[in-house]
Amino acid sequence: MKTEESTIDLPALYHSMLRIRRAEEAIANRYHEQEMRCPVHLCIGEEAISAGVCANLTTPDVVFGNHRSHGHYMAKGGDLNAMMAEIYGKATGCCGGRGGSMHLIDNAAGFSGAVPIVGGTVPLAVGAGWSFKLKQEEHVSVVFFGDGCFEEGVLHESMNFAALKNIPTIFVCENNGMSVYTPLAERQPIRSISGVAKAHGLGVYTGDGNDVVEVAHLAGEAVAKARRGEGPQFLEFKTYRWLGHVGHEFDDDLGYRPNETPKFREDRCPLKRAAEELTQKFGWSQKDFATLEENVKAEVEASFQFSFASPDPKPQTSGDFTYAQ
Amino acid sequence: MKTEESTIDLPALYHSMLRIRRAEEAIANRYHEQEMRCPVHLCIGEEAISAGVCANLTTPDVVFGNHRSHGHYMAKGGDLNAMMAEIYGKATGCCGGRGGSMHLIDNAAGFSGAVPIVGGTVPLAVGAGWSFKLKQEEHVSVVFFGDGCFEEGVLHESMNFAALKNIPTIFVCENNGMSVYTPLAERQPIRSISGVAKAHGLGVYTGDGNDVVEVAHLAGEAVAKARRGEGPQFLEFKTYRWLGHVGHEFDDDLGYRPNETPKFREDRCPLKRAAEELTQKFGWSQKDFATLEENVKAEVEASFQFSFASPDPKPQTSGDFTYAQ
Amino acid sequence: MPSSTIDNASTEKNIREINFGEALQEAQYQAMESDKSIMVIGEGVADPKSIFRTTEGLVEKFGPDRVTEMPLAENGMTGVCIGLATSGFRPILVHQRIDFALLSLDQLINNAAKLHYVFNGQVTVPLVVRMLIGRGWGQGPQHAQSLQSLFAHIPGLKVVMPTTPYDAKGMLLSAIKDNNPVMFIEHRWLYNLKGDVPKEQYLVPLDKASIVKKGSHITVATFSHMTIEAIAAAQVLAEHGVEVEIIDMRSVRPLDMDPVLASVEKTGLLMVLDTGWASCGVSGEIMARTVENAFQYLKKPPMRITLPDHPAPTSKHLADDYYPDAETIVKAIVSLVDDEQKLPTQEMCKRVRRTSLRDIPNPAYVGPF
Amino acid sequence: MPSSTIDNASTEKNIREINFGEALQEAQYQAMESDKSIMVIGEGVADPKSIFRTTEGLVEKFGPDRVTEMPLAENGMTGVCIGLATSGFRPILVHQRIDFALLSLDQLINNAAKLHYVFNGQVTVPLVVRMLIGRGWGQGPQHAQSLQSLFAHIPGLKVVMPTTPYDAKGMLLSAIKDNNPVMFIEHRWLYNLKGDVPKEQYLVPLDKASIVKKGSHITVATFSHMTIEAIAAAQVLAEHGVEVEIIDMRSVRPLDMDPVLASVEKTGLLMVLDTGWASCGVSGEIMARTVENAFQYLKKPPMRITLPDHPAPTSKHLADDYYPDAETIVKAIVSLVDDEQKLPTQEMCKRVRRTSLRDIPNPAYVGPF
Ligand SMILES: Cc1ncc(C[n+]2csc(CCOP(=O)(O)OP(=O)(O)O)c2C)c(N)n1
Ligand SMILES: Cc1ncc(C[n+]2csc(CCOP(=O)(O)OP(=O)(O)O)c2C)c(N)n1
Ligand SMILES: [Mg+2]
Ligand SMILES: [Mg+2]
Repeated sequence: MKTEESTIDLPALYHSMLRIRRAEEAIANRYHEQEMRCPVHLCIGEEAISAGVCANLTTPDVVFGNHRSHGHYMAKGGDLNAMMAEIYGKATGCCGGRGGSMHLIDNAAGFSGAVPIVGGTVPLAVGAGWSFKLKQEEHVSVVFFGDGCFEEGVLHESMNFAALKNIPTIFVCENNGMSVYTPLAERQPIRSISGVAKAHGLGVYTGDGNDVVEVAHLAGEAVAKARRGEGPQFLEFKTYRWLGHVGHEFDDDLGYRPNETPKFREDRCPLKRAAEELTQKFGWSQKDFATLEENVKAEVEASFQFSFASPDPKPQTSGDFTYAQ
Repeated sequence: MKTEESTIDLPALYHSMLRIRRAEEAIANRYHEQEMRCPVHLCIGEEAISAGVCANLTTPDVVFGNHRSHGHYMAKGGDLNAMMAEIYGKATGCCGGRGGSMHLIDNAAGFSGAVPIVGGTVPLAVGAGWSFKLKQEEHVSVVFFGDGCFEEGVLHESMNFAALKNIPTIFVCENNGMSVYTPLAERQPIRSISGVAKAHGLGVYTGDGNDVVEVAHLAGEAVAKARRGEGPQFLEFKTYRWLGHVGHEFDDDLGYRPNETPKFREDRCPLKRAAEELTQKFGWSQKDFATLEENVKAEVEASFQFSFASPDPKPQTSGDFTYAQ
Repeated sequence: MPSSTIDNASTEKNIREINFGEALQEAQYQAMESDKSIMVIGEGVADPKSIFRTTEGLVEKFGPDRVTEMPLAENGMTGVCIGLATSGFRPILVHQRIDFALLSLDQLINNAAKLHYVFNGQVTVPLVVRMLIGRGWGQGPQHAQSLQSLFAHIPGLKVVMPTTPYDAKGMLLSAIKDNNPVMFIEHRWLYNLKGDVPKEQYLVPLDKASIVKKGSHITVATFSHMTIEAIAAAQVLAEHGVEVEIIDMRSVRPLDMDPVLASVEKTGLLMVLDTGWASCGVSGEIMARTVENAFQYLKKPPMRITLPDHPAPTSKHLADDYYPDAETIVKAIVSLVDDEQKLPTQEMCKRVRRTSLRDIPNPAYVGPF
Repeated sequence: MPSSTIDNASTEKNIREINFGEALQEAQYQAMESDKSIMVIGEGVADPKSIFRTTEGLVEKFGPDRVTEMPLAENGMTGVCIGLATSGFRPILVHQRIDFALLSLDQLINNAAKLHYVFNGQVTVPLVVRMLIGRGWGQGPQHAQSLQSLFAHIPGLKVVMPTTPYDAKGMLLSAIKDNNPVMFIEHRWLYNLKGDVPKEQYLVPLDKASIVKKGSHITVATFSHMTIEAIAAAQVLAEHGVEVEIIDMRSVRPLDMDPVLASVEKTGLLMVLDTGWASCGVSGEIMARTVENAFQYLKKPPMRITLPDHPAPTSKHLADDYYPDAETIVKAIVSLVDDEQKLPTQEMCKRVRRTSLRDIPNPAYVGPF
């Protein structure tokens, strides 16, 4: 994570993406064991957006997520053990088991929360951003959401208010062209999403969400602008969801994305692209990759072991925290 | 009301505006009697928009209003007696007294309803417009709303859907720069309202809402486009509300619109402007105006007499129509 | 897990066993065949999963104009459906979780519930809103609410919660025919429940409770999935001589109190089971109406079994006690009927106790939802 | 119109009579002086009418950053306030009518009520939502709803309805201090009610009912404006020897049942008065909890007085019978306590009958609202 306008640190970005990829692959691999008893919405294929945006944030900047937030949480520095334990419903989970995969939080890391009602966190991020402005702190708030979320009225209400008050909120639209199994064309007219945001008065950036360098670069500009007091910024990144909407499996068999073969996915793999650049421009060797893989694998595996070793929350604490003191 | 692309009929437009003006003035004059026991939001000063838009509609086209809908109702051909009786809470009112000034309807005239929740009728109009498209009828639906309504998420949801399905709905934004006593600048960033509508994929027209000829002309184009299957259109008209937000009085004393003197109003009076043109281009004499005034006055006065002579609804019918058969 | 079949068998020939979800699909399919004004609108109604297969085949048969995917815009699309409904169509709007409908309460409560009234009967709003109650497999606090009581507070709305496949089909057909906005609430755990359902169309009224089991010792008024739990509890209680009268309320608004009052007159004891929270909910409403109208017959204070007064936790460990079930009901009924403490409570509880994990509807279930 | 003053007089020196609206204004003013994190946000909070003067002077004193007009965007702005609340601020969001809050139930129910819970106590949502109940002068079906019971169904929310100026100030100060989302519901007809209010800050708890009048013959549990009507009814009944115990519930969630149960133990008779609808409402909830906990003391079935089960009509002629008042209460109490039919019901009713029109709070009132 960096403070100033970004000079891209590709190795760090790759590491960030790889952690997300391997963690989610491990979740997918173990999901069939029926021990992670909550819906999981995996972001495999979309890691560049989380990694590229969060690379421009400092710890006090806050990030809000949605139903598909493993990547957002991890890229912002959220505690992996606590996330994995949360998915396993353990007392050591980041919500003590109350939330599961769809509700993640790590206040220490500045990951201020994910909830699964689409659009639910968008105005919260604006409120948090406004708080920075009112306190005259130079932090930004960031909210990640999908192309489907762009249809919710609350997003437009939030953009209007953020623009009105010149609030340092970064709206990040992860446009994977899908809401569950419904393609964009059945939900929105042919016009640009970021065009609407621009008309609302936001600064706007669009880019290839599978290119982590591009994401990091555009996000760096947007974050710097917001920090300088130039108001809310909107980033739209085109990307592609590899797996089914929810769960651990590919769903090519459903036939709703007929063109999208394994090759289609591979061509768009943000890790593959970054790895090529690391090889070519940074001279990474096979061994460099292997070492990183080892480290990441160990970290991920440790998070599972942490979860398995963690205590279950007690049923009799189930009603705790209904009200604050 | 006309069927095809409009050749402006200024005498008819003037008549339409004058009816609204005189009816509302009469309401304002009698309001102090405390017999119209419901809030009234008068549109004095804004008549050109109702008159100009509705001049382009046929009876089967449907219009939806809001809290400030006397003008919309009258311009669409709503029964004046039934409106006045409604404001007086009489059994002969257009809602049998259930609605008052803020809930008006005249199905026979194609005025499909006004309700006071801001934004409440906007998606209804889209639904009605969609019904025309599904039934392959060449009618349009129209919804009138204010600049304040533009802030409600439901409006954006409605525009998105109307654009997606190419629905023949005309969105008419009566931009009087005020929501109650709060000016636009405290509610929306500096950017164009119609620019946002355009970005949503709607056809867009902006004009001077105090110039009935301009309104009629632009609305004529928009309605024709929608009828031809070119999808939803958005009309933004700048205008000015003469009286307080609610009630029968000027409220210059409140000081929230410091520049706005009686002269300011008169300069923007849509009737004055139309009258000048009638005199100059149509050769109307004092006597022509006087005759029209007489007719309108008689019609308005008759609506009061109708109301006074009408029976009160019975309290024991108060629960009727909670459910349909 | 209690028995997954309720017998509503009529004697007609063309009856066969299908499940609750299939019954819903069939109702919509047949209604749409008979009436061109019916439309189905929702997120996922035309996608490959077709709302857990309840809208399967509709778009293929009736085309995308009548079976329409919608943007994520619950309030706006509810308003659009109201506009369709006042313009001669009969839309069925579907929400995969009732929690999402919270975004649309403005249109439902301010408009759908009131337009017929305020416009003096000059418009009608024949709208059905299908809403699913999620449960288990870590649905968590925003995807497992059971919000029927919110809707049932509002005059102008009708609110129903069928339990059996027979009622699912018959009540959905009635809801579609009804000229009022009907909130049609489906508990996800009923979807695999099988039962006898006639092939042709038939109507089950939207304002009548159904006596599922006759009994003389205690009256149980129950809703939706809790009826299944009640039946399981009643079976084991019956083996020990306790005859429970089970009344599946079916409708939350209006409440059909007559069979409850008649039953309480006989049994003197009332227990209400609801899938939702207690506070300002329909369980208290039934108790209140019972004391208003049958006070003199009550031998003991009525009881209710509802969710505990907190949000649904996600972890299966925390959620394990969240949902009352047949065992809870057995214990509660024993506490009312067994003054002499002669019943083998432990044994009965054991008989109805789930063996599989409690966060899935049945042992065959494989996540995710 | 019943008496417009309730005596909550304490003996302290710096007490003077102000009205309900002024008490609200004073609470916000003083709280904002003591705590910089408090903000007031709403449509009209900084305009010349300042929410019927309840936010008067705030923007001049505390500036537009802390007293902020907002766009018409109820759901979004509720979310923004939640975001502020989880970031160290204590926002007070104001809706001129509770009906508008229906647009924001998603944020209130899905987020405000649940974030503290689901995030395991790691965030708090110290948010106050002030919402006004409209009544009379043709407010009509979308501007006169009394929706407290919807909110009170939801664990995680607190819901209060103060009646007196003293409680208005003390409970608003408590609500602001509270670390939970508090729905603060104000009946518009209370705004001109006068009462003794200390000048300095003080707290009235958010979970305690208040015994407004002691009595031994019947227990009346009541909310908000209905308390005023109950007091008027009780006065005339007292003159004929019927001593009504009036309990102003003050809080809808949590419900403080202890004084009700203690009173019913004494009187054996319960009547519940609510400003809203009956079905799945707080009136039934109080009845249910009373039978659950004090069944043996009840001599007769409890009664409730609520709005009729339909939307509010606009015309004063139709609305004339819509709102129950002191006369309704007198008649209902007589029906419970006067078994021997000795009370001069007609005469008592006449004494409490409004002489002015029923669609205005008092004869001095001049429309519009
Ligand atoms: C208000 C609301 N409506 C519907 C849903 C069901 N739902 C969950 S995720 C999702 C798709 C959202 O699409 P998008 O915003 O593009 O995010 P993606 O899943 O593509 O990342 C839907 C419809 C929900 N959770 N909340
Ligand atoms: C959802 C909702 N929020 C707030 C209000 C209160 N209200 C009534 S009219 C109005 C102003 C609306 O402004 P605008 O849309 O510009 O219409 P105008 O009154 O200027 O014609 C407001 C805030 C309401 N009726 N509905
Ligand atoms: Mg998407
Ligand atoms: Mg305006």
